[in-house]
Amino acid sequence: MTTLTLAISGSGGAGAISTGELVLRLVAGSGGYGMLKKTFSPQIRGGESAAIVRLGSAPVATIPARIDLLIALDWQNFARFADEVPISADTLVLHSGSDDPPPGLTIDNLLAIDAAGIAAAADSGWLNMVLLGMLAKGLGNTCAAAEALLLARLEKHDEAAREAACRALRAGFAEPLPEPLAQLLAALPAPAPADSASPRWLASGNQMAALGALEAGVRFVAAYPITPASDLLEWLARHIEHYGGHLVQAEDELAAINMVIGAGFGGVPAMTATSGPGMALMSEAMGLAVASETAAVVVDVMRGGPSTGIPTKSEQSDLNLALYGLHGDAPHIVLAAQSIADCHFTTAWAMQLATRLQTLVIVLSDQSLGQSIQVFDAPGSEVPRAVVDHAVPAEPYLRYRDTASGVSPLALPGEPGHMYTADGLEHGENAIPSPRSRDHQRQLDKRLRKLTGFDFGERWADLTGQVEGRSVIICMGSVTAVALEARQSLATAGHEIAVLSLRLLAPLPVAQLGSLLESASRLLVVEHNHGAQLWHYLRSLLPNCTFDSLALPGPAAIQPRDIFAALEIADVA
Amino acid sequence: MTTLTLAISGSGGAGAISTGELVLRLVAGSGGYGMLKKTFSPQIRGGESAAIVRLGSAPVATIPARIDLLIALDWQNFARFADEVPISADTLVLHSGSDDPPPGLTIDNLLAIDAAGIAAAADSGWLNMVLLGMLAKGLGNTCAAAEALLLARLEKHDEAAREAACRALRAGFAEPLPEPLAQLLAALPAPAPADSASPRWLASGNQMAALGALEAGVRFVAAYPITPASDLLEWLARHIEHYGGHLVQAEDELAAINMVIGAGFGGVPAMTATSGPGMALMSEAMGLAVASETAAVVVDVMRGGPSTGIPTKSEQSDLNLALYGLHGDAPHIVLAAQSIADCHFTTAWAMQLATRLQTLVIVLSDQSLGQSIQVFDAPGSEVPRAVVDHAVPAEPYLRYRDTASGVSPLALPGEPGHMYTADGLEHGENAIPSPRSRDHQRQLDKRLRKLTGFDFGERWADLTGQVEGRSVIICMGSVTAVALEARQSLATAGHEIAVLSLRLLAPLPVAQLGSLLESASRLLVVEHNHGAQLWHYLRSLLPNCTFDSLALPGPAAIQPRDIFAALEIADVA
Amino acid sequence: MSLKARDYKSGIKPIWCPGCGHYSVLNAITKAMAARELAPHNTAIISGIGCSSRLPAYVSSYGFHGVHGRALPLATGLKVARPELEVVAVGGDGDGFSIGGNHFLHACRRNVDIVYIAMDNEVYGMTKGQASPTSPESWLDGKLTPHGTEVRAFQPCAIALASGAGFIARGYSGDPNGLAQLIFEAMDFPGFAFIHVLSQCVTFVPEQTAWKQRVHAMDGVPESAAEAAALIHADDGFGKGILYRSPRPVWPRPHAQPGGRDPRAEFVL
Amino acid sequence: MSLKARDYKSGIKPIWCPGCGHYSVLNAITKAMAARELAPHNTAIISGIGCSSRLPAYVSSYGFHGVHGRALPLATGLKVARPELEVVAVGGDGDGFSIGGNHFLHACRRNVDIVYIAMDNEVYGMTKGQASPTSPESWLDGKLTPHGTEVRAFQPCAIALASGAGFIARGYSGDPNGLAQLIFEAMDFPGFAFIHVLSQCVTFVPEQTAWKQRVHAMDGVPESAAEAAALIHADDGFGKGILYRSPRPVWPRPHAQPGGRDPRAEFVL
Ligand SMILES: Cc1ncc(C[n+]2csc(CCOP(=O)(O)OP(=O)(O)O)c2C)c(N)n1
Ligand SMILES: Cc1ncc(C[n+]2csc(CCOP(=O)(O)OP(=O)(O)O)c2C)c(N)n1
Ligand code: SF4
Ligand code: SF4
Ligand SMILES: [Mg+2]
Ligand SMILES: [Mg+2]
Repeated sequence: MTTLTLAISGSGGAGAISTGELVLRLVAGSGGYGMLKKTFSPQIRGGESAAIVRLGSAPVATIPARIDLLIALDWQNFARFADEVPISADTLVLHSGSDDPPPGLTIDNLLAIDAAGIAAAADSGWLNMVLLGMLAKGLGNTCAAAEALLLARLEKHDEAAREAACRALRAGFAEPLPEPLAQLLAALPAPAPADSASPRWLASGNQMAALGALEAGVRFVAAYPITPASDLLEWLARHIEHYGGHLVQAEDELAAINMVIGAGFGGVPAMTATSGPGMALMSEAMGLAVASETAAVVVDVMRGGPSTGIPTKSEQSDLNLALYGLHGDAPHIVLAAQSIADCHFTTAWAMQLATRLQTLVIVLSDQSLGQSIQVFDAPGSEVPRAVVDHAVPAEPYLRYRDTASGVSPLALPGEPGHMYTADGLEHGENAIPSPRSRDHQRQLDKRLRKLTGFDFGERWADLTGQVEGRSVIICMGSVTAVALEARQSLATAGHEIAVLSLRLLAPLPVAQLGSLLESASRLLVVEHNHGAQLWHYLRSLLPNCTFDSLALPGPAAIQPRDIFAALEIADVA
Repeated sequence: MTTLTLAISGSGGAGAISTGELVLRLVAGSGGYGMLKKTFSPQIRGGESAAIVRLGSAPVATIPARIDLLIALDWQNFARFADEVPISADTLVLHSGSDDPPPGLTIDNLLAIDAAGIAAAADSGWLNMVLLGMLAKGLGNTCAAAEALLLARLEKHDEAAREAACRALRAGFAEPLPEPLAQLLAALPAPAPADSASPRWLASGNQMAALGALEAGVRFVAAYPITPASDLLEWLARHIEHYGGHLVQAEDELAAINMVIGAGFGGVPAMTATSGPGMALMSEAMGLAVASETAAVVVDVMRGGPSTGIPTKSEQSDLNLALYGLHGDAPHIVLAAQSIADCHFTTAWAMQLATRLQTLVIVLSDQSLGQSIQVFDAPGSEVPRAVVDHAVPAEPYLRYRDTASGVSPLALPGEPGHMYTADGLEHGENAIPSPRSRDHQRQLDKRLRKLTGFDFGERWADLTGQVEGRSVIICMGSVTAVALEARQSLATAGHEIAVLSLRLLAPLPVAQLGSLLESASRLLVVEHNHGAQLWHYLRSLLPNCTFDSLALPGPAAIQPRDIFAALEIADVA
Repeated sequence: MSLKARDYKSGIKPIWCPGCGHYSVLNAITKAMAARELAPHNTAIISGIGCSSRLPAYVSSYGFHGVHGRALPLATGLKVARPELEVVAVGGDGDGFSIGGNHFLHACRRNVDIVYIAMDNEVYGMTKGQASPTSPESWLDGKLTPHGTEVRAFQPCAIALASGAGFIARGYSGDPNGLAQLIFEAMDFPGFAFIHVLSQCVTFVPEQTAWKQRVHAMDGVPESAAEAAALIHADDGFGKGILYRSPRPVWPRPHAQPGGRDPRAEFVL
Repeated sequence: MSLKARDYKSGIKPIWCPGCGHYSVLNAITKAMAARELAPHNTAIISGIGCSSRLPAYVSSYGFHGVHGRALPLATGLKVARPELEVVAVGGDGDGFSIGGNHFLHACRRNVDIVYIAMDNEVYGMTKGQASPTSPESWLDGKLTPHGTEVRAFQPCAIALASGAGFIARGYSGDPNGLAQLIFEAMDFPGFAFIHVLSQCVTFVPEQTAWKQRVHAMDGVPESAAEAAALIHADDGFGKGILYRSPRPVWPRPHAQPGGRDPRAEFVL
């Protein structure tokens, strides 16, 4: 598939991000696909930002390392993006500001466009809209389509501003396109006509997780803001009240998780979202959810660690914490979302599992899934839903009864005759605290059994390709899209591999996984962290498999070429 | 070795524990050895307690499941101890109170002694001291020796009380011993005359850890009370000021660990002690110690988990949290103390490693090590000491310089010319925050290398026995003594096995361990938890070894017979 | 058919020491529940960890014995999610003012309609006698503070007032009827209602039996925060009664009615 | 040879938005350091996480940029361990009064000799505009609170007073000289000294530029806590100056001289 990757960068207020979003919407509007990744300097405002947009005629799920077109609205501190917006000899650089490129930068294909001049001639200051106009034309859109999007975007601006922006847009559209730019843009094939049967969405993973939560039945959210989970929460804050739910901005993460457990005890599906430092603070109370057998969902949108680390960038280094970070023997469920769209299903499933199995479910997402926006085929209307149908308990009511499934009968406050006190102290079946070995053993066995004995169904992993005799890449989260892309390139070059993306990390379906992988010729675990956490985890549970490891820390994204190198395959484009 | 195990139980205020301690001191005073384990009902006072004392002529390090002699000061709620003080057909039960044994209890050898009557006749209410007098005589001690210990113990009581206690003691000593009791006590061989060259101590693991910390140079402690770590802290609270140090009772564990990091940043060796729930709360800040490269020691005296669990009982289920419970890639050091006496060395070593490698060191102890008291040969005066000798940094001073060893030059506040800001945000070598891939990679590599590249020397594990061709038990903490006892019994029965007790759990010395274990015939990992946490950990790092697992949760202690069964050896006594 | 106080006891035997003040608090709670004719199954008693925090299991109602210091967030989550329940948080001075201090501040501000009963014995009972935030500066028996805490004692009522609590009262375990009345009023109050209970620990601070001589009634309920501040400030910490009562809007406030918007719409291209 | 204020700048360029109030706080700190002739290497500035908490790196001194909400414990550990250093904790309203609220209470009580400068912009700047504990109840732009927080704003000075702080002052980023003077006095004060600084966030709460019109000087330093309580209570939250000043014994207090006891002795049989 031919795709086009453009980066739009500029200092604070220059509008790089919104220009990028408009380009993406424009292409999506005419049936195309694409993805946008935002990147910011550490400065809150007045700092630089860049939107990296990849456009294609078929679904696009990764941002490549190579930029085809860089549009520099200005060059202020551009150097800070050097890692993320690498200019190569092939990159066409569109220099549209009045300042000069920084001295250290080698630019082979520099094209100057006096966007400010064109805007000024149209009696406007919106030089980024001049560029949008030019892109719209080059990408084969009508000016009216671009204008409609722009007006929707500027809804809250005053009339004068909106008109000025539109004038700039039209002026840009009217401008003759310099040949190299025209050529580059024309190379993007026209998308197939939009298929109205499967509508497409534009959204981020955080939005999809929030929607999934809401649709699964989450009616209580308590959280403390943290990058990159805040926007997930912000979306919920605007929507949950329309479902009769509540979002509490807690004083800290300790409060947030305990509020969630309180609501869960009340029978209301409840969750929180956070990132590494916040989840670390929740560790103690997550153990309470396990021991008291209360449903609770924690979404961890992972960022660079350890400690405060690199808050705005993606990494997958909280896996250890998610799997093992509770004191005592505290089995719980850990899921990983596989794509931006899948944040929807996986979060909803998490809430369903939490209520069905009365326990803690951690959902791992990552900054790249959470904050990139992407065009994808809309999910169906079937969504896993929370289950709070508690069987009428037998008499005498034993809250922590040792059942065959391991799931004990749950009474909810408000039900007469079944009062009990939930407890994080070890207890007998009757919920009364007990320090006895036999009660401890029985409850430990039960809490483990309800997870290991449960049938999680088919969605424990997504397999693409055939395993037998082939190399299999095992991964999770945002690495999945990279692995799938690598798989396609390899297939084109005549190498068939499979990609197994794990959605259910704990309890790991060891038997299924083991038999699935048996016939593979090679197993490569690819993950976005330094410590090879997934690799170690798989080794501890599947000692009969030999896993190779490709573990690279953030913030740079893993690229298909890293996978080719790890597989020692040289002849791929 | 012939040993004698007696349990003394009674309701609150009956003096069961202090009677047990006096018996132990008495035996120790005449050159014997022994160990005492305390057990309490959940009630704070007025509840029952029991002291289980095992006496021997050579060092004693475990409490067996079989009780030779039970002295019931009264029978109130005795049933609560049923698990821990099992009465068998061989147990001689000395019924010394006025109430009757509980109906459900089968007692084959019941002996009634009217201790209250004897005390009353001596014009005293101290019926427990009557029993001490009888035990003193039966164990071959002089009455004067017992009286001296008693008086030392009652130092803070008034004259009248002390005299009344002594009268009861003397009356008991004067009482003729019933034959079965006399026989039982006489079976304990007289100890070898005390060797003055190696003095013996009586102490708990918590006391030894506290002493080790102090002797290693710990001069700052901040902590929040929690069972079973509080007494470690209480000991330090009384002693640290004499060393010019400070102990801060913090408002919570979050404050405690951050205070420790603050002191460590100031160059003062600092630590905290806690148990599972408290360490869980420290998770986020422990990551700060790792990322900012600040020395900090956290002692976790493990108790039953998950959540509040079983606070007063022993378990080894915080291993996962200690190894993996930090967000991001956060390599750090995890040590485990091997015995009550070894709490001294291991805690001191932890502080030395923390300062030398500028990182977090977690020391795992457990309630059984921490709160049992034992007679052991006094440690030598050589103790690992904290190292805060920071080489004069090169110019320009780079706090986080990427050195060959991975250890960066550390300047301390107060030193002119080397000011820097320590940071948990990712940073360049110059300590300035940086979100760049290359800085992240470099600091991640460095923080890992300083651990994996360090020569930890010989103390990484204690090996008893020969590995070649034999079964090897791999364990840590209080399980070590059980494994060693099992090894002796097996040797007596003609089976030779080896015991490897791991002191350095992370970074695990994989190469040494692998080559050490290579020639073994069988590897059995024995641990006191439900999830086989150590077993999973070893599997993840040593995929070429085949480990068997014996994992049993608390509170009941693992017994040698559990090990025999796991090794499928039937013919051992 | 109305229930008696004793019907609100679960029958589980408390682990408390004989003479512990917490027994009286338990009695006062069940009395207040009976007086308010609460349905046991519509009531939830939520706690943290400590001797005092063992209370929920002793009441015939729903309960949650959570982790140390987090009773208020647990109760907040439950009440916001299930507003029709009567939610009462209970715990000790260590639980509420040391490890739980932040939640206390923010619960006072947030004003969710729960009752919070803090049983203050100026000590950590459960962990056997360390000083708590309310221990007198010069109390020498704290096991971690051999010279006394040398830190100013925490003033629960002053903090509650400064944080915005609308109902503040002080009770005493030696006066369970008076305490029951305060709990009754607290349950009646719309919004966060805080009751500071002097509840003696006979085991680690036996000298607290002398509290009997020190407690005294406060008369008149100040209506303005300024008056209350003056009153609380001037008091010796042993004044019983309602120290402040002034309702504010309860959180959460009523907003949008459920329904009406399809959140999927905003993603459709 | 005495240093000028600018000599106390590290030269690292702040990440702050143009016009952010935190620049003025930085200037005031370096001015106060110069006025007190502090040796840069004997000073340590300790912070949590937030825009405001980035400050330490901008000062030429030792510094620690810790985790969110824990500046005060970090500073406490350092000062107790190294009493000869001048230790200043800094941070934002979210850092200090939301996640760090408990440490604030207990630092006020504990009275370790550190200065604490809280830069209050009534918002979470760094995470892009959520409400903070000090946000006005009806501020509608908080990203998690679309109807406003509907929660009573946190009163830092009232809480500090109720918690026992001996030095309480309020400064304003629009008046860096006045603020420098307050910092000077706070450093002079023996014990915990709290400065509440109104420090505007031009990006997320641009209306705070109107603070210029609202701030006013407070005259006279109340000497009794009761007077201070009345003053703080009556004030609108915009009064600048020292609001309370009353030294108490500093923690830790001097006790046993080092040496004299061999702790090994007690274990020998
Ligand atoms: C996170 C955590 N830290 C510490 C403890 C240990 N702990 C249990 S109860 C308690 C204090 C109880 O004191 P308080 O709340 O005053 O109750 P009281 O026993 O005096 O009624 C402590 C410190 C714990 N359980 N969890
Ligand atoms: C444990 C944890 N939770 C949340 C965050 C995210 N976070 C970073 S700064 C901040 C708030 C900053 O607000 P404030 O302290 O008022 O500083 P300002 O940016 O306004 O100066 C938050 C919530 C974090 N870093 N760590
Ligand atoms: S220790 Fe104190 S608070 Fe705990 S039960 Fe006993 S008397 Fe009550
Ligand atoms: S976001 Fe606000 S607080 Fe942060 S730097 Fe910008 S103006 Fe300052
Ligand atoms: Mg208490
Ligand atoms: Mg702020």
